[in-house]
Amino acid sequence: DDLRMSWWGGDARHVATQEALKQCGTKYGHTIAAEFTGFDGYLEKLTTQMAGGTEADIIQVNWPWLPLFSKDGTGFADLRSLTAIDLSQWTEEQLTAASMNGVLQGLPVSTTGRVFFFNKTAFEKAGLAIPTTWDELMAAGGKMGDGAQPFNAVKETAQLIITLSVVQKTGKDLVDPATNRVAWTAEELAAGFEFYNQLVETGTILSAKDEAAAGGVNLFEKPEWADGRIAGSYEWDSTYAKYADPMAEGQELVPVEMLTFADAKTKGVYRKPSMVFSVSKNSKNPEAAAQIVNCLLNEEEGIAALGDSRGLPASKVAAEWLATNGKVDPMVKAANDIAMAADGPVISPFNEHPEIRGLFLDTLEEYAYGMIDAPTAAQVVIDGANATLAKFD
Amino acid sequence: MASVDLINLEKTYGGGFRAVHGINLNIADGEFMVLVGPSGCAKSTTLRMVAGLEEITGGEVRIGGKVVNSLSPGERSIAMVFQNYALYPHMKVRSNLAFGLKLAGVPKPEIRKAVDEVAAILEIEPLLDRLPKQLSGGQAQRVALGRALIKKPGVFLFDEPLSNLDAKLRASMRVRITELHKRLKTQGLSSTVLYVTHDQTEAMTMGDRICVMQGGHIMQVADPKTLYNRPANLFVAGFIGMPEMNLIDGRLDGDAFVLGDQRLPLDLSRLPRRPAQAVLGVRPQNLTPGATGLTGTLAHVEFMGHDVNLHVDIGPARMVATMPAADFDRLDRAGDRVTLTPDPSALHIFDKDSGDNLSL
Amino acid sequence: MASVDLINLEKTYGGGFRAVHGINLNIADGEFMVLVGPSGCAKSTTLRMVAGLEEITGGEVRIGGKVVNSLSPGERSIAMVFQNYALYPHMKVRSNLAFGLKLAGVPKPEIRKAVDEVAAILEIEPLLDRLPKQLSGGQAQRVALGRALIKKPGVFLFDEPLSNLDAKLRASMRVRITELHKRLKTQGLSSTVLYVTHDQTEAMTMGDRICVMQGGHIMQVADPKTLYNRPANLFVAGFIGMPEMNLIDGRLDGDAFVLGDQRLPLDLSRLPRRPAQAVLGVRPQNLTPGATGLTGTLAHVEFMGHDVNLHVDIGPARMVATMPAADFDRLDRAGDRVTLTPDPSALHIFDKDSGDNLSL
Amino acid sequence: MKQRHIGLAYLSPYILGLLVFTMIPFGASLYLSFTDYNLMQSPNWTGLANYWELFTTDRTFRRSLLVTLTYVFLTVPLKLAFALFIAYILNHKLRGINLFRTAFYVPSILGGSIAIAVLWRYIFAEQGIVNMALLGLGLEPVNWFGDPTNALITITLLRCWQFGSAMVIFLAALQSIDKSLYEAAACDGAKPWHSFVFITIPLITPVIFFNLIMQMVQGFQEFNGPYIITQGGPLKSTYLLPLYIYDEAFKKFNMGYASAIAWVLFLIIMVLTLVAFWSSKKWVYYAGDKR
Amino acid sequence: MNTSLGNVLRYTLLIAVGLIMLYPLIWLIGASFKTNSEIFGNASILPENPTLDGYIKGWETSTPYTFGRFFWNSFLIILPKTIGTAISCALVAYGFARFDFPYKKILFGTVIATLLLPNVVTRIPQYILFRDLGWLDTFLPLWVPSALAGDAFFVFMLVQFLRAIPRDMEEAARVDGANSLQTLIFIVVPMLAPALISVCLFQFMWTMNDFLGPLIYISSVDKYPVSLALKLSIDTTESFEWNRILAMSVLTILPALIVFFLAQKHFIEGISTGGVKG
Ligand SMILES: Nc1ncnc2c1ncn2[C@@H]1O[C@H](COP(=O)(O)OP(=O)(O)OP(=O)(O)O)[C@@H](O)[C@H]1O
Ligand SMILES: Nc1ncnc2c1ncn2[C@@H]1O[C@H](COP(=O)(O)OP(=O)(O)OP(=O)(O)O)[C@@H](O)[C@H]1O
Ligand SMILES: [Mg+2]
Ligand SMILES: [Mg+2]
Repeated sequence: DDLRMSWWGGDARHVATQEALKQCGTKYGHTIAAEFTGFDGYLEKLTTQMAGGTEADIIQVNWPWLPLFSKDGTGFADLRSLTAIDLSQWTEEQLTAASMNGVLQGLPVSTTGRVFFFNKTAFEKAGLAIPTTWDELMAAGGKMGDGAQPFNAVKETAQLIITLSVVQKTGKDLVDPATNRVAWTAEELAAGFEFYNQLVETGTILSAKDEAAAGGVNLFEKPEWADGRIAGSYEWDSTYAKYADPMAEGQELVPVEMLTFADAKTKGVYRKPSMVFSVSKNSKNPEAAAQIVNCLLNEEEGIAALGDSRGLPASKVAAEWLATNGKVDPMVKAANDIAMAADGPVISPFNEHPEIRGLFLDTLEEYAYGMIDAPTAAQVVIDGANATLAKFD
Repeated sequence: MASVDLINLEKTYGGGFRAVHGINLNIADGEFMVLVGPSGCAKSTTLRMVAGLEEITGGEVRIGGKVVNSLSPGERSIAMVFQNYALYPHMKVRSNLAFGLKLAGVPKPEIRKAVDEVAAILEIEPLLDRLPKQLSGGQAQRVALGRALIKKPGVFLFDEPLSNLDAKLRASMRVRITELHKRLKTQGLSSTVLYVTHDQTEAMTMGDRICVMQGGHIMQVADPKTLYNRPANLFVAGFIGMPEMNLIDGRLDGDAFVLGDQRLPLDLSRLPRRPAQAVLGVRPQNLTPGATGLTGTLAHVEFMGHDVNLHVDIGPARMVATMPAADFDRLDRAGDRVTLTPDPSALHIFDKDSGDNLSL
Repeated sequence: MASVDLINLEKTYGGGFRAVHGINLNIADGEFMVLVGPSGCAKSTTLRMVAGLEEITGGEVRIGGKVVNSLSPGERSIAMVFQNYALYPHMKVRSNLAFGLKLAGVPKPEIRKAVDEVAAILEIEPLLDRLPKQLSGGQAQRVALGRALIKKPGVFLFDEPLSNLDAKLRASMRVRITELHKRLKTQGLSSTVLYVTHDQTEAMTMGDRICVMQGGHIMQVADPKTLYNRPANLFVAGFIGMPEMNLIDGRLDGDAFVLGDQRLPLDLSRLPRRPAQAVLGVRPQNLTPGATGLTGTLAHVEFMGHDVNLHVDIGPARMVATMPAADFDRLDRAGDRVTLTPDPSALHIFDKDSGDNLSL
Repeated sequence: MKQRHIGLAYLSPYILGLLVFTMIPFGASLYLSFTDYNLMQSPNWTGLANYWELFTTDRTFRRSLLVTLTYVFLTVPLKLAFALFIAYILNHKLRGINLFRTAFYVPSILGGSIAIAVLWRYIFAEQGIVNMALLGLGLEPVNWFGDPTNALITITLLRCWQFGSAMVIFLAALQSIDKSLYEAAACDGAKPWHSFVFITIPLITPVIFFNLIMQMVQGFQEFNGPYIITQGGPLKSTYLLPLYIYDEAFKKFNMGYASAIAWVLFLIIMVLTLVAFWSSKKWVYYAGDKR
Repeated sequence: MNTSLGNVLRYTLLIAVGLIMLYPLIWLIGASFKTNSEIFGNASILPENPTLDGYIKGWETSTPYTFGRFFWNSFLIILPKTIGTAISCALVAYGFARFDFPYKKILFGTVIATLLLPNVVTRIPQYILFRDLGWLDTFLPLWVPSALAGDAFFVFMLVQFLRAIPRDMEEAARVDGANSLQTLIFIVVPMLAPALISVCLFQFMWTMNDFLGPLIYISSVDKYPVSLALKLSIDTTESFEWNRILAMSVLTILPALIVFFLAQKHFIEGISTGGVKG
């Protein structure tokens, strides 16, 4: 074996990727050792390997991990210096999102965005139309019958709902790229927290405490989701199948346009590369690795074999090939279209920096449990996020 | 009143093994009864049924005339001294003594008084603050005794309480226990004792009466002297006496006992019947070297201090004769021919088949 | 040649405790030497130094004339029988016997032969395929003996090999071991024995010579008869003999021993000196009821079968007299006044301070 | 004497392992606790800075330490009591006891398997078994996972439920108690619970002590329970120190800081272990000790 | 005596508690025969439409290897690890329990101390150590430390056991001419056998369940042990097949369960020789 590639995933992705590696390997005369596991523990393994300088040549990296591994753009090989890759298949926005300190550290494999899924059947049963604005959604709160909620917002989802509301009202992402500091004022963020509270109080979503009572069950594992007693959520476009599959016979899940406020400045879509392929800076043969990456993402052998096992491809040629060859689930496509079409500010990877994300979630939890009020919560998040951002100056 | 009566007492263990075969035994109030017998003869089983530690599967146990079959040990007015003493290893001697009273809710000052009293009787005052492992065997034994005494029970049950002690200590504890029993009796405290041992010296020296058991049956109940001088059967004869009674297989021919080619003339007129196979019984102390009697080869001489034991091989049988060392000075005569003359008044004839002593 | 010589042998334990105080002892080739003494007197320590199981901290051990201080146990040509037998619990009897030979690399057929031989001698052939836990005490004892025998060692070391057996078995094993020792000797096999016990009956019956120890010192080394009849000091006198020798504190006044208000006239002419405080020693067997002597209250009578033991309180002292049961028929005379007449030829006078027997 | 070296020779595998596999990582982690190591760049010596921050400004550490201590002091006695109780019952001769022993060991075999997370949800969820039972008794249902004070209890109960190894050790100890002591107690008039309190418990104190130490050590290093059941929440009420160390090390890449926390935890366990050893002289009864 | 009433009470309690103990296993087994949508849809133990799908597909896996391969890998780790642990811990415990030597107390102190440090923070230095030894992607890091008596728990446990075994047999063996190693092999080990069985069993179960070790040190899929293979397809960000994972969980638990049942007698006796005396 002269090259190694590591990734995480489920069965379908494992099978597809091994096949793609075989195809691309044959094409370029390389053998590529596959190292793959489930998601659990992948970060630890990668971290350990990175610390020991033994990471694989080609690495599937979660987008939010980029600032961890490559604070100043030196964690991985600079992909712009590798000639085998056809960078023209990505937009400059996509490449920027995958760069650290201006150095391209990974190739976006797919672009994903959060969209609204609603259980059409449940709304029909309640005699309500599928909401298109926040007000309509809140109006449905308490009207779904037998204690059902029209919507779900737990943990990250709740945080992203708050983010969405602030973005829609301010038109700004959390982080101002110019100053590398939080772009929102405390009042703006506090309004976001209060909006979340409003959702709870209108019976649109369950309170954090009631959610936790179930024991941190994933939404798609909940019987209430399966039978329509939770009638909607705000999820990644690519996960449509995960949420649609467990639904009971006769229930229909549909992706829906972004909900907005009347005074929204933007739809505020939260769109980002879902994951990137990086090349190790310790690779003995980075050019060969680049060939393989390019093959996987931009050449027919790779594209055909990988299919949509990593979501809808970000590479233009791949997206087109899949579309023309009908390899895409129409519902996923519909969801993806919504995410792609909507407008919004560029999302900084710092949104998902573990320290900032952790702080945001912890503070939200305290707020949700009534330990602190919205202005305090907002101030805590902003101060904490700025402190973390300062480390990157 | 704390007589103990065993009435058709039976014990069948879970596996179906019948350990005690319906025995009957009456122990009078204040009597010191020794249960003796070889290992496995169900002495402990019997005792434990009296104590209430073992379920009774047939018959009755009465204590003071009252059937106690269904009472728990704590309710039977008994106290037990175990072979290994079973002192609570984590409690000081004082607490060991006090435990029963404490459970019974006796007030502290009274417990204190009782402990001091018992400690005085047994001379263990200096030991009260030690742990059991800091006691010597004899001391532990006395504490175990104290634990039984303090309850002032109607019946004392002992299960081989001396068998873990060395010979010297055993001898002195033997005396101590018998004296204690007498003292309690004179003080008017009911103190019936049921004492299990497999050591016949203990049985002989301690018991008012002795009950010899074998295989779950009672072989003989009698006072020590009767047991020693008039053993009812082969088993008792062989079991009681030290060194063991010589029991020699042979047959009766005319008025003589025949062993191989040797004849020992006997007075057989007392015998109620003549057994087909006879066993001659004679204690080592009743054999003296002499001119007539049974002749054999001296195999071995044991010097016992005051006495010597002569081990003599007569044909296939080995006989032991005990005599004062003064009478048999030389110890190195192994290989010599010796003739042993039995005391005619101390001879027993047993029926080999039934085991009965015919000469009683 | 497997004589054993202990020369100024010392043992100081890690903690600084001096267990053996420079003892000297010569054991001739083929001799049966018994080490006897109360618990804790360092018998085992001494034996284990001979075996090589305990470091020697001073002096020498010689076996067959050769200093063995620095040899490992396996190299000393010794075999040892442990108190609890220490049979290898996971090996069959056969393997237990064969283990030493196997380690020594003896070829299989030879081992087999040796095992069969030893098994025959000890009559344990039927047990060869059992595990130790399937053996009775006496059987286990014989296997342990076999394990020692099979090595044909120069020296046998025994550490209280019989103390875990019951009285009857102990008696018969005693005879068996002494006979075996004699047999080996007649077969010309060197078989020096060093035998540790705290049971004086064993010491008396088994040893060619007995070494009495106390507190890490040797008190007397002599053959059994001498030890019994002429104990060198109070300790030996009290230790040897059953029942124990009566040792009564008093003083010498003119030609009499005075105890309280009683005088016992004695022939004191032999005494080399007159001690300030004297102790009178007389064995229970040498006391008979009579008209003159020491008078006291009969506290207790022990019926021993052939004999009875009279326990008599004379002033503060208790004396025991042993006599044939025939001579003392009634057992229930506790409380009576009794006069005990000692045999004048069997009296000992000890100096209370030094403990020496002055009447030797 | 020669024996000295023989002893060390038998230890040689351990000493080799200690020098190669234990000392180096131990030393390295101690060193790192004085640095700002972030895994991706080489560490810089920062002296006591990590420790200073830990004790002065780190609120999470303080809260987490408090939670950890609560957890340990809650779980260890409960688990020991439960394990002892079951062992006591399993110590009787009953038909099929082998099956029961195996059954009771099953939770420990399952370790951190997903089945356990699922089970715990069924039991403690809003409409779980426990709440049904409470309703049945006419009591208010409890929010187990959602209420900060209750969440820790569910973790505690999980660990008590996995009592297998402690039980096995207790069982062994119980089997070795001399039965005649119980009989003596019965003759002294003791009821079964008297025997249990006055005989059983004191006699197995060495094993209680052993289990205590082992459970304490395990308690302080508890990770899986909260990880699979509550992920540290709600409101960090189950955020045990090992979780915090893990997050700092592998989520936030503050390896230097994580090492410092770990070493503080190490010292805490060490001190408690020493205290336990010291106190054991007062309450542990060792049968095997010399007089 | 009211033993029968006591027994009824005991059985009732045992069965009640036993069910709580067994519930997850029963659920696991039941769910492994369910279809995916049924697993979380209802709480019943019995599957409505039982299917072997989980087992069949799970056994095939998404790799070029079947689950059998992963069992074999686990075996390749467990075998040397267990044997090595038993041998090395026996040697070391023998050294601690039967000999005096300088620094014994300190050395024993290190045994306890290694139990106390959370291993999260030693993971990276250890990884770098094994990298420098060239042992990455081999089974060596997974068993060599254990084979050098690295598992303090076992050393501690065996020392406790040995202290409770009288030395007489060992002395008898020395008189029989055995040196200390022969004594260990022929006498101590057989007597320690029950304890050693317990050690092997614990090690077996813990190794079988260990996930993080293999995850970090093994990168080639063909070397994955079952613990790792079990989580191979769990990607919480995507959908995945629950029943396969549950089915394979059942298979993974089975060996430990069988081994425990068969060995539990020795296991318990084993500890009781040492458990009593501290
Ligand atoms: N729990 C039991 N189950 C089955 N059989 C038993 C039980 N306890 C004792 N026995 C058997 O009952 C018989 C009598 O036993 P017991 O203990 O009463 O004898 P013993 O006379 O006290 O013997 P020892 O002198 O050895 O103590 C023996 O054969 C023994 O094997
Ligand atoms: N390892 C040791 N360390 C310190 N002192 C010891 C040790 N072994 C024995 N002793 C002490 O040395 C003395 C002699 O002990 P030893 O075992 O030789 O006595 P013994 O005569 O064999 O007694 P017993 O008849 O009880 O076996 C005792 O006081 C004992 O406490
Ligand atoms: Mg008995
Ligand atoms: Mg000794």
